[in-house]
Amino acid sequence: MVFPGSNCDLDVHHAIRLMGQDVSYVWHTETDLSQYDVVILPGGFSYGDYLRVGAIASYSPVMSAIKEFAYQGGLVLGICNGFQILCEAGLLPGALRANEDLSFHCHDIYVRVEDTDTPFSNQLRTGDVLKLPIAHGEGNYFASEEDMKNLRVIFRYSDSQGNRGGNPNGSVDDIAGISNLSGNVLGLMPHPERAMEELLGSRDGRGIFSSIVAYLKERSGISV
Amino acid sequence: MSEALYVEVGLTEGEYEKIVELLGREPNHLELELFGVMWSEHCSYKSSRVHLGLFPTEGERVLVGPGENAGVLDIGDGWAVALRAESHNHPSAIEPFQGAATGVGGILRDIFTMGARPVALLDSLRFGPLTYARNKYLFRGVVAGISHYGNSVGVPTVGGEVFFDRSYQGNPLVNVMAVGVLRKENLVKGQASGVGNEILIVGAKTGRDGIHGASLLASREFNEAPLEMRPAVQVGDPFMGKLLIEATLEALETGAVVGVNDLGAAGLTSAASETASRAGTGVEIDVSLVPRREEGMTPDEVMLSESQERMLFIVEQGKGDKVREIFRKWQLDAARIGFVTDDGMLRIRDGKEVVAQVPAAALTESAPVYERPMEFPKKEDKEVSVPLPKLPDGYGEILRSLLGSPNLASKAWVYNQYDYMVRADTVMGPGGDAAIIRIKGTDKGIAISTDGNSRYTKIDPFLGGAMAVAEAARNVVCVGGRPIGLTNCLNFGNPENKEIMGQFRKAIEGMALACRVLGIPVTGGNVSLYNETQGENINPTPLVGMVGLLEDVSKRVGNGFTKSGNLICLIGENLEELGGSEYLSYVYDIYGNDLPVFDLEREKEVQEFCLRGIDEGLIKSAHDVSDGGLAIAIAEMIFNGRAKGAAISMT
Amino acid sequence: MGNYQANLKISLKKGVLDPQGSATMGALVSLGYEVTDVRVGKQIMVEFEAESREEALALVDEMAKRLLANPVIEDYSFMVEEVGETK
Amino acid sequence: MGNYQANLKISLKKGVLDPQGSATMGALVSLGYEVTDVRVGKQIMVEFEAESREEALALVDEMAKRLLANPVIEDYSFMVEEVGETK
Repeated sequence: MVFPGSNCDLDVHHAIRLMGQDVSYVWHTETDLSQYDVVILPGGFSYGDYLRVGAIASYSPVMSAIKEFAYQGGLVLGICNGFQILCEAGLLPGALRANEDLSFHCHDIYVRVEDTDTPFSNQLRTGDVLKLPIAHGEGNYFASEEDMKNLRVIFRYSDSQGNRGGNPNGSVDDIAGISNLSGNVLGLMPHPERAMEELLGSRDGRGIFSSIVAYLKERSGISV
Repeated sequence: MSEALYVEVGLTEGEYEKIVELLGREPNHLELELFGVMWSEHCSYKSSRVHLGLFPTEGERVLVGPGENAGVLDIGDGWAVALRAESHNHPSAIEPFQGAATGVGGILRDIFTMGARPVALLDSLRFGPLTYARNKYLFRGVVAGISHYGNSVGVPTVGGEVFFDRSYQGNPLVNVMAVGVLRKENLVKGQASGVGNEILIVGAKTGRDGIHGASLLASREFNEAPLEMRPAVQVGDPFMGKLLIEATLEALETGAVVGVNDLGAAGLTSAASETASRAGTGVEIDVSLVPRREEGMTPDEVMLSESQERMLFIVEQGKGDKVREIFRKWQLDAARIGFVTDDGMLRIRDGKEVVAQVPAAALTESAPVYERPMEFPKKEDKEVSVPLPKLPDGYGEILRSLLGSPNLASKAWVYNQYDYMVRADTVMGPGGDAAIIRIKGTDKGIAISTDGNSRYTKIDPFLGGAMAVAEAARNVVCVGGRPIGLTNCLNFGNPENKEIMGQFRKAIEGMALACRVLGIPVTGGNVSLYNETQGENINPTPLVGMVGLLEDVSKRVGNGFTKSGNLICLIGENLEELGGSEYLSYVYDIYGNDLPVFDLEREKEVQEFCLRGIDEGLIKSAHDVSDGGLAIAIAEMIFNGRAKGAAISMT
Repeated sequence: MGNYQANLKISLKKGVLDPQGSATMGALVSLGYEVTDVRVGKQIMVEFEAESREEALALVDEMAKRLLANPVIEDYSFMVEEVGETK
Repeated sequence: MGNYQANLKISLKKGVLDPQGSATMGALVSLGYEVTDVRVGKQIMVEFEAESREEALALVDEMAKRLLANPVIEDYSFMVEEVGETK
């Protein structure tokens, strides 16, 4: 998806090409997503993140098509700003607040894989530690008790050994990435598309994209 | 015309008389303001132009040299890079966040106005000592402003430097550099060619931001900025900046765009007059057609406004609608405000009435060129050399305190606030000797570094200028990049002061010599004068932004030790010399008198040796010995590398 | 048709940590002020047209619920006043 | 000693570009509301101690000038009320 102000659409497009899959840019006024298997909302500053991160983008014309797409079981992945938009649009519970130290964070972090029973993590093992970069100013995830019942924690911030710790923004329960209960909508703050090549410092992001490819292949029974 | 009027727009009596002579009549009030802003120091370079001619600007890679919005260099296989540096010192001293943010916005526009996709930003910052609350406020505000604009607009901030020195008290320096990449066939210049072609203003609406901002503000000393200029602070909108990049690059693909120019200092006035004079044509515009953000704006205000995120497009006759359609998709204004003429005039209408009419070249080319008096401190009056303090016996303690000093300590607190990875092309980010950006679809990498040691240029402007170029080149070489061109920001004090003009002249002579010996062309840059507060001038600070090329980016090397057991060797001698060192300044608060020995031919050999060693895979990592000297350089290689320590023999 | 001006106050719900509030409090205390609590929120002014005061109140409430406030973590309150006929 | 609560409104000065205001207005218009202007600013609640109401007013003004508002591009206004004796 490309919203006015999206920046990482280019990086996600490149990552999918690296996985040998077809991918196209979809402008935010599009209303028909039937031809796609996965819809990815990339990182960036949609609408300048004005008023609230993701708030204005969550009313883009394409959002009702994305809600329908997700309702039908299509895969929806929200990365960084994409995760913020999915929360504002109500596709995922909770909200992203300003980082606890109020400053923008751009550096590598570690996440521990908590749940591999999803289209986005089936090629990983519970307890795996992924080194992924983050680049955000509002990644401090909040969820009320009520919200906690409507989500599954997929990734948690950790140290390099996978123990609790390494939380860069004050996110509740060290949450880095969650999915809805049925697991077909995932939102996470770290950028897997920036960790696809050793040249850039890590390949750990491939675990998420290869899980998507494997899930689609197995679901449709044809070689993708 | 009463003296008050032309003095109020910053002109001298002599300059006013020259205007009357050029026009053959007295200028009306608007015409006077046009000259006032275009003949200001910031826009006309009137005190520096005669010296800038010393720079070597030729080279077989140079596609566009000084005089355009940015310089452009050929990097082979049909690819080219655009580069430019700009200073936003005065606005940042008034409002650090917006001053720095609009500096980033402006330098990016200079890049994509050439048809290049911006791929990297660097910021070179200088403040007074952090012991003063005001300097901490300025430092925090500037970093937040750069982070706010750069991150939101989606261009990675991959490097730069931060330096603290008492000479910048009350007068911070905010220099920003941007680099873009383009296919050679997409190059477009800032020229209003083709009589009858349409002139469009695109991007944000025009308001009263920064009226008399950059031009007059930057041409006055710091404490003279009258209060009423303060509310006119320019505010940047990075979201609109991002839309402007995408819309401009998409519009250029239509082939209907003949010329593009950024609206920076002096806004519409400079964009209209420069595009006309570069093409040798004239321009006629109607200010009533300019989309506005505020009511009741006068023609003067529209012509002088420095509202951000605006560009001037020159489009083939009849194809304006095609371009406007693209801008509408990106939710941006694009209004036809005039057309190209052949009479060389800048004619401004307000509806039907002609409110100003002056030869475009008079504004851009006929500003007076001053050979201001200069004074060079002779060697002997500096002979009274300061006796070097007794060297301490325990060095461990000294090394530990130096490693913690603001100038040498890690700058991670700064660059972790910048998104240096967006666009997934940053092969080497901040913290290395130079940043490296790869070009997808090729093996090429671009190495970029900014450098400038103002203590050296204070002690000896000539050698200091040469060393600024050499150090920037050395940093690029240390990652395996061959230096191919540079841009610069020349930050100096008040040009009406003989000693300052002497520093300016000598620094440029030194830089020019180093460029010739090292074979590196100057592709353009920026001059910032009047960096003076209450009679105190800053150290002469020539900031060099160097671009280097790696034909095969996989051959790059970092500046951290890679494996224990590797040999550590020093290329070049390490002599007993402390002049201008961080040690003297940090521990004793003195600069010292003499610079380290510097030999350009030797420098060239050291750089060639290093490049070949890296190319042949012999050198696994490399780091230049600069601020803090050998001990600091080795410590940094340990911190940045995987080894735990280093054994060094001093014999 | 009347021209109305709404002034909304949007603040974080009780129990939701307010990073900006605590950072601002820390700064005020370090400047020597005896401050016991600080909350930072948004205030938004909206000028809009409505048939009547009732409709205006309803419209502002709707704007707040749909866009201006995030119901998950924010509370909102507002005042509305007429600012003269639309010309 | 009295316990006071100040409510400050901080908004951009007239003429200073408000990108957040215009983006919010654009969104409201696209949602179908007839909005003619939107300004987004900050509101800050500060609880603090002061000897008297006069001193409280002076303290809040000082806090605003030194930290809470940026005098170059922002204007501020505030109300102060006593909220009971410090226990």
